[in-house]
Amino acid sequence: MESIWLIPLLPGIGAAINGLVGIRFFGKRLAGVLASFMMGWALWLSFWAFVELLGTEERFHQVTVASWIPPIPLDTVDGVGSFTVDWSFTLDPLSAMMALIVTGIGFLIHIYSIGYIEHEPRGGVARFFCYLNLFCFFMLTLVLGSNFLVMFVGWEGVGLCSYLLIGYWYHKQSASDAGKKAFIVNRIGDWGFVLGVFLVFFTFGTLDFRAVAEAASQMPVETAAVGFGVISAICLLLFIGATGKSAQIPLYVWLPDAMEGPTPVSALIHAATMVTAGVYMVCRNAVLFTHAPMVMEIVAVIGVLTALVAATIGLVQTDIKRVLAYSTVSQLGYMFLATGVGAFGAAAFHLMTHAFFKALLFLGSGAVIHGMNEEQDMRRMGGLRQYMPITALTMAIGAVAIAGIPPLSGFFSKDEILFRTFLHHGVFVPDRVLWGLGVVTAMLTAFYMFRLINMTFFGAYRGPAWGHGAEEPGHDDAGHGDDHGAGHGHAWHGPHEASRWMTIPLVVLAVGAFFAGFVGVPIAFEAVWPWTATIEHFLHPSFVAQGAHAVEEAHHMSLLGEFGLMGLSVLVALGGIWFAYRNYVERPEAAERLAESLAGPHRVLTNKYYVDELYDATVVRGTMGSAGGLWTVDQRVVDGAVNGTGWTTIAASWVSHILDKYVVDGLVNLTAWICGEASYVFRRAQTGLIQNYAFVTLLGVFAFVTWFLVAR
Amino acid sequence: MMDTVVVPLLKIAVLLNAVLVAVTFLVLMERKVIAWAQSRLGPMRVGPYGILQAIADPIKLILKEDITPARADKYVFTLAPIMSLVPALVVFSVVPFGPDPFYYVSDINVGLLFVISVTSIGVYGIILGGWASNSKYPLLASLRASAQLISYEIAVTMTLVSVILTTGTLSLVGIVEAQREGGLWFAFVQPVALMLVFIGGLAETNRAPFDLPEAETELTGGFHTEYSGMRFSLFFLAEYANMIVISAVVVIMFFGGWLAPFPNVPALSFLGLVPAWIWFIGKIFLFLYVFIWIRATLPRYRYDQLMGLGWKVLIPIAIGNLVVTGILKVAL
Amino acid sequence: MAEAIVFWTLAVLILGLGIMVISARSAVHSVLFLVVNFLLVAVLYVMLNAEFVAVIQVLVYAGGIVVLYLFVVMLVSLKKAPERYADPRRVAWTGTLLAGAVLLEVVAIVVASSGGGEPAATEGALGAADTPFAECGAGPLVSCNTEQLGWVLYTSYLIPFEVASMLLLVAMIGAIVLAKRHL
Amino acid sequence: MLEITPLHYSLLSAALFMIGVIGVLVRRNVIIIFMSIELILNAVNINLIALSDQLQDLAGQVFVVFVIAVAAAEAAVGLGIIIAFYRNKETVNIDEIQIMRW
Repeated sequence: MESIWLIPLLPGIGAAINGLVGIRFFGKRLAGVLASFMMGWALWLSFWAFVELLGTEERFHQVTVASWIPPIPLDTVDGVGSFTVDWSFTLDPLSAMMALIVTGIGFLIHIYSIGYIEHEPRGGVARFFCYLNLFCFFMLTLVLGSNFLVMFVGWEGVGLCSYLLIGYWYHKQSASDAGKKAFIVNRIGDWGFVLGVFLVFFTFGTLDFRAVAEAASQMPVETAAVGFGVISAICLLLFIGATGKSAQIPLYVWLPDAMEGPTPVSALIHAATMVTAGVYMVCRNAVLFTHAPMVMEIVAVIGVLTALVAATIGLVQTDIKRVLAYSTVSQLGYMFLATGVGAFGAAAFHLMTHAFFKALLFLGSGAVIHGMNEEQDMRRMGGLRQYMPITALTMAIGAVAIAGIPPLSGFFSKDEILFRTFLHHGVFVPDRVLWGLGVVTAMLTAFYMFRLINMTFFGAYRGPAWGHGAEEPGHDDAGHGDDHGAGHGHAWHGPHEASRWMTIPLVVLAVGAFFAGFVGVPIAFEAVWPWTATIEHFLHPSFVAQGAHAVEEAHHMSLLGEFGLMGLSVLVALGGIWFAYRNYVERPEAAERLAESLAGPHRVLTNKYYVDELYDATVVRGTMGSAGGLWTVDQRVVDGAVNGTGWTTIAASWVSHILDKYVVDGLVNLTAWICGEASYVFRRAQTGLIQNYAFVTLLGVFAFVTWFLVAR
Repeated sequence: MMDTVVVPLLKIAVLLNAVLVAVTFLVLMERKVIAWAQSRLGPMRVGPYGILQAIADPIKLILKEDITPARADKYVFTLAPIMSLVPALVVFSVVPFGPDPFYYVSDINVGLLFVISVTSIGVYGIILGGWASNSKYPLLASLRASAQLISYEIAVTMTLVSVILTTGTLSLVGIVEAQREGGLWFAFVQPVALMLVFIGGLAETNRAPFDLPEAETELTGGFHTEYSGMRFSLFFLAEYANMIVISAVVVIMFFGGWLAPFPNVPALSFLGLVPAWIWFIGKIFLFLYVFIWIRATLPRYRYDQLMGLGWKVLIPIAIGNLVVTGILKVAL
Repeated sequence: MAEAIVFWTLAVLILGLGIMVISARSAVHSVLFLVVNFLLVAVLYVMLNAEFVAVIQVLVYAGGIVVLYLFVVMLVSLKKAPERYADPRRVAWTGTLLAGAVLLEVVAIVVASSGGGEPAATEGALGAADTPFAECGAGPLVSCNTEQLGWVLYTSYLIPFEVASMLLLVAMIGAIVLAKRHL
Repeated sequence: MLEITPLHYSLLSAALFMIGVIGVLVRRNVIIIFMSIELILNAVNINLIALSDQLQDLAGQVFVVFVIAVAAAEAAVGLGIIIAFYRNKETVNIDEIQIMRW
């Protein structure tokens, strides 16, 4: 546990080596293996740290590596506080779990990337792995950091890395635009986060999570009766940060565009890192948020709305990765719904299971795209299960998991969220409304996921034809370095299964997606499964202040009610699956008819509720317009003033010039003229005869001596 | 009155006569020595072994006609030999012939500097004599001679300073006393200085091999070509008196003056039975013999070689010797 | 008494030789008068207990500098009379009168200043002497004046002494550069 | 008259000084002008030595030593200039050396 600071550092070292040396000197395989090795090592360390953590009673360990900011006196609400920040890292159940997810999923993605990226040029590969490692470095810093500022380092770092990775193909206009969009949108969230951090320091005089939590636990809960206090403000600001990072309304727009990056990047962003940062941050500050129930309500509402909106958009998307992207947004909405109703454990649980199946789905989609020669449109796929069986099977497992069919992982986590939402009593929102929206979203989720599976792997092949002949003569494939480049580039031999670099991670993830849910079996199954709600118990210490020995609330209703809810959600999911099967496998034309009959809503959904256009019209245009206005002001008023000054100066200088020329120069010339004329007279004294000069000297002597004589 | 005026005057009279007589015999000695060196007999007619030649020569010179060239500067022409001889004789006023005040006219505390400065005046005789003759060869010779004298004076003075550094006094008596107390002649303490002073002395007296100003073959006799009779003999006297002066200085500075050899060694104390002044005069004549010997042996330098030797060899060595002496003086 | 005789003799000779120096037609004669003048001045120095300076006067002035003058005179005055041309704007005779006037004034000042009081300032009249004469000890090795002067020269006046040596070096180089036809 | 005081030396010095000054003003031969300057320096030296003896202060003699050193330097450089000039103009008449004027 003492070496947890190494966990983020190892990928950082890998990034440094790859970035400084690798881009110039490393081969493709070496760069990938180095990066993967670093991640594997970090995973190993995380695993052992996790095991050690389980062995301790306190379930908390903090390591301070170095002092960052020496104590600076700064004003706080209590007077002068000492602003000091250490490079310290915390291992507690939440961060341990997150570290495991990041390193574990990240390690698999690294492995996968070795296969995925091998057609890039050599330096590009090293650059890619440098970014990947850097991404993990920052994410682990974010996760393990034990105060707001260290977390902020990671927070900004993942933003930077997402920009770098989304714009990895920077020669592509859309990719670089998407990178910039992600960066800028994130910046808005970061603004809120930073303000929140400022307010945290101003309020509590410290930035350490634990200290903040303890201090906050001493303060009253700001219910509606108490009013909107400082903790609520902090939480709201922090949540703005979370919406940016975790793609919630209104800042979710960058995430679908982030699909421009390479697929492993999408997987990394969506499953293991980046987007989970917001959820993690809210969970990390659970004590703060529980003291601000009104903000919790806002979080929950935003979460469920995001889930619903994203799910509806996902219904009609045809790009395989965009469907998954909206699915991610939707699932993140679930997580925020969970945090909003106080079920932080459920949120973290869903985060974990989601990491598995979303990584699986993305990597699977990457394999499909790879096999389809960079084709991303599902309408040009179909029937691929016979060409890529492993991918089809593992993706189907992922889809079942996300749809919430027991006993796969998604069922347990999502059902826990819905169950807790059902029990939740809101401040403003009527009871059950959130739950109802969640259930609807669950059905939509099942529908669009199976729409994806069906359109991709079932039905008839709709993709482009391919020649069965040999490669074109004269084409030299040796430049690719190995013989695996068949599916790529010039000669495409039709859809095919990916290489083992890619399929093995898929299988591992599929196993994970299948079984990950068993750590959080609902208490209702106590009779048949003795280890219920393990993960909630495990994580619980992270969500309460150290000093407050709050007992875990028991969230119970009658067994019948619980099972009823479960059954309802399973039924809803099955309904969605059936609907998808009916429309896209049995009768493919039915979907089109449905779209035609609901043309208006369909168009709205296809255009993503015109949100991008709305933002463009309001925010972007507004910014451009105000910039133009300011520019006009600048040009007319400021420049006018400057030019006016300039003209005034010129005019004044002209007057001055006249004065100078005729008065001053006249005086000077007059002086010179007088000197010149006078010198005609006086130069006669300069005879060139030394003795005359000596005579004058003598004259002076005479004068002095005479004066002396007379004066005495 | 007796001590301050009469006794010094008597001493001066005796000394002047002694020097002049010595010079006449020195001329005879030179002729004889060179003759023997060249396997000749030398003067043999006047007196036994030509010993009265020393009397005959002055008589001849006094009786010869004293010619003044027509366009010559008459006063200067007459003054030049006097200015040449007087400094040479004046130097003897500070030369101590023995340890007691009886043996010297005066002992001034800047004795050595006095010797050097008075010697430096002697150059006027040569330069004015050459100029006043209103003749080409004497003028050239006089310019050469004066350049030579001034140049070598630097080296000699510089060297003597290192000896002064050793003794700590400028008094000639004091220098001899220092050698007696030290028990060692400075010839052994400052051998380099001895060589420099001796070579410089040869040049300052215009003796061979540095006798360019009188080079008969080039300048038909040098700066005194136009002189004859008594005025010529004054130049002659001056030159030989200078030789005696240089010998005396070398003896005083490096060979213990009137001291017997190794005065502190008891086994040699019987040498003290010989009077001090005899030791002194004997040493002087030894060096005069060396002067003549060198003239008989060595050929003449060329003029540029002469100046090169003076400026490029002797002066650097003298400075080096001075520096080394200073360092040793401080170090020991 | 003896001092007075010597002084007056020397004074008359020095002034007379000085006049001869500036009035002699031949430059060579001027030089001759000058050197004799310097020798007499050296005797004056001896009278004033400055033996070392007297010797230096003879050695450097009479034996060195004036020889140099003699050289130059012989080198430059062979071809034509040096003082043939006189510029009409000269003020020589006025200057002579003026010099005489100044001399008279100075004499007046000096005589007037010593008229009523003691003829000689007493010891230390101009403040404490910082480099006083030491008592000369007895014995043959003592050379008071020279030793004291050397001591003062190498302690109190060390830096001026070194500067003077630099000055001489510069002058030597300058003279060589000036006199040599082609370097 | 019979007692010699520094006054007498001062008067002698002043007289010699003025002789030198007159020489500088009257003579046209540069070399003689130089010699007149040497006379002036000697006059000063006499004064210094006399006062040194009077005040029992060696500073006067030290100054004379420096004056002699400076005079030597002056003579060397000055005569060098004269030689160089004579080589070019064939004259040492100071009235013919007057190009440094307007």
